[in-house]
Amino acid sequence: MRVVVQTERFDPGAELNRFSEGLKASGATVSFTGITRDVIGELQAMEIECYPGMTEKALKQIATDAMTRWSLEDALIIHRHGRLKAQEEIMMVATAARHRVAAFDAAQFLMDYLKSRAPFWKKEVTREGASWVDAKDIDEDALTRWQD
Amino acid sequence: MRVVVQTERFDPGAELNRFSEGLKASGATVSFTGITRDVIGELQAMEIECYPGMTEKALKQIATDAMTRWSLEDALIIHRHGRLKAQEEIMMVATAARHRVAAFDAAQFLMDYLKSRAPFWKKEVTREGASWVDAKDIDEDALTRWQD
Amino acid sequence: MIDVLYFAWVRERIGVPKEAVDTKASTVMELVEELRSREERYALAFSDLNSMRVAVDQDLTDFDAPLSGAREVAFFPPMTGG
Amino acid sequence: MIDVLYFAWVRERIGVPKEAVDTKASTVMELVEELRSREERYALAFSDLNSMRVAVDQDLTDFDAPLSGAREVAFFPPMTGG
Repeated sequence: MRVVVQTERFDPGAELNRFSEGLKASGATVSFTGITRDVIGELQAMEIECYPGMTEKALKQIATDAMTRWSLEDALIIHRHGRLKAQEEIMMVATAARHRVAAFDAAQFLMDYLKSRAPFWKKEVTREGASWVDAKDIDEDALTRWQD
Repeated sequence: MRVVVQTERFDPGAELNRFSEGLKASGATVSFTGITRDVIGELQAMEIECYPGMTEKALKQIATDAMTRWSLEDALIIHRHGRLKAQEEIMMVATAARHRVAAFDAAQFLMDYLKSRAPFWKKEVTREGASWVDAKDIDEDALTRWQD
Repeated sequence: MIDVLYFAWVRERIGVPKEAVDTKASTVMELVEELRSREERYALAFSDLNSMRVAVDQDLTDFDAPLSGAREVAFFPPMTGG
Repeated sequence: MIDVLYFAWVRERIGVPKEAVDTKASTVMELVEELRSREERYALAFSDLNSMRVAVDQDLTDFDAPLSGAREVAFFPPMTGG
């Protein structure tokens, strides 16, 4: 299990291969990469604030929960903070399990928790100014499916 | 959209990066990689038979269906056939969408259809002989969730 | 003449991957009956149609499907890709 | 003394990322009331608690949570990671 919080860019493909290299019993690997979208060509930057100390702790807890719940062989979370440009990778998760359903479910669980429970806050900077990204009810609702 | 059927090995990380490079409007990329598992250390090879002509046609249809249904920006399917060793990549899918739910759903749809509708047949070779992998009811059942 | 293809264990039981069959069968099921009556190995391969799938001209279909104009019929076990 | 941290627009409204607060508040809610009564910028930042989250000693909790022994309290908007 590996959890990384950093300002630097990372290489999703290289991270996926590094993640997969050590696997022994897993038939299924799922990855998710989040990218700073720039649909209307106006995004100058995305600023991501985190809570040093709590952020890594929260990510480790989320990853540990996923490892246990789906008997994963491995899990990876990389999340950037600081100032990102358009079309850059924001974050990535990867999961490895014996079967595909567990790998998919665990990756979605990680994403749902990252969206609403990991202490990160995004601000979009355009020519017209900067504004905090609003949390979406749909993201909060997504968590209910993981509550037994 | 890219669909590849080949005997050669491929590099999942390099393919993921190649897939992501061209994206403009997508905030979410999901990948799945299937690996020849060797849980008990006995797998000598996995032989994958395909139906030349029909296999590529079926994969293109599956990918096109996913592109349309989830308004994907792009989709990728790579599937090997021939003789594979243990711990090798069998296949990979990748999807790119504006939001994570679409990217995850589309990737799972691709996998569910690949499992039960794409003309591939797997045979496991161990010291004790070779045997065709049985189709699982659970894989057939997985398709029902995509039928509206 | 129709090209008949076999894959996986169906191919192994029949003994060939492909053969040209001279038939007047109007449905897949009629073709199956014809093949079954030919030789023991066909009867064996086609003994349980529940564990078999069929494609006509490279489209998955079922055993009731008509064969009018078909050039290629393929028989195989449930797929196990991915 | 408790370290009080602010993030995102809460930080911007309060004007500082962190401050040491001398308080006898026994719950998060009591601390919020104390801060609200201090200055307008606090009242403004804490005007809608539905759009605010709180962590005590780096664990997410709610506004009823006790502060006994707490060293660090953080206020911030709903998270938007991923």
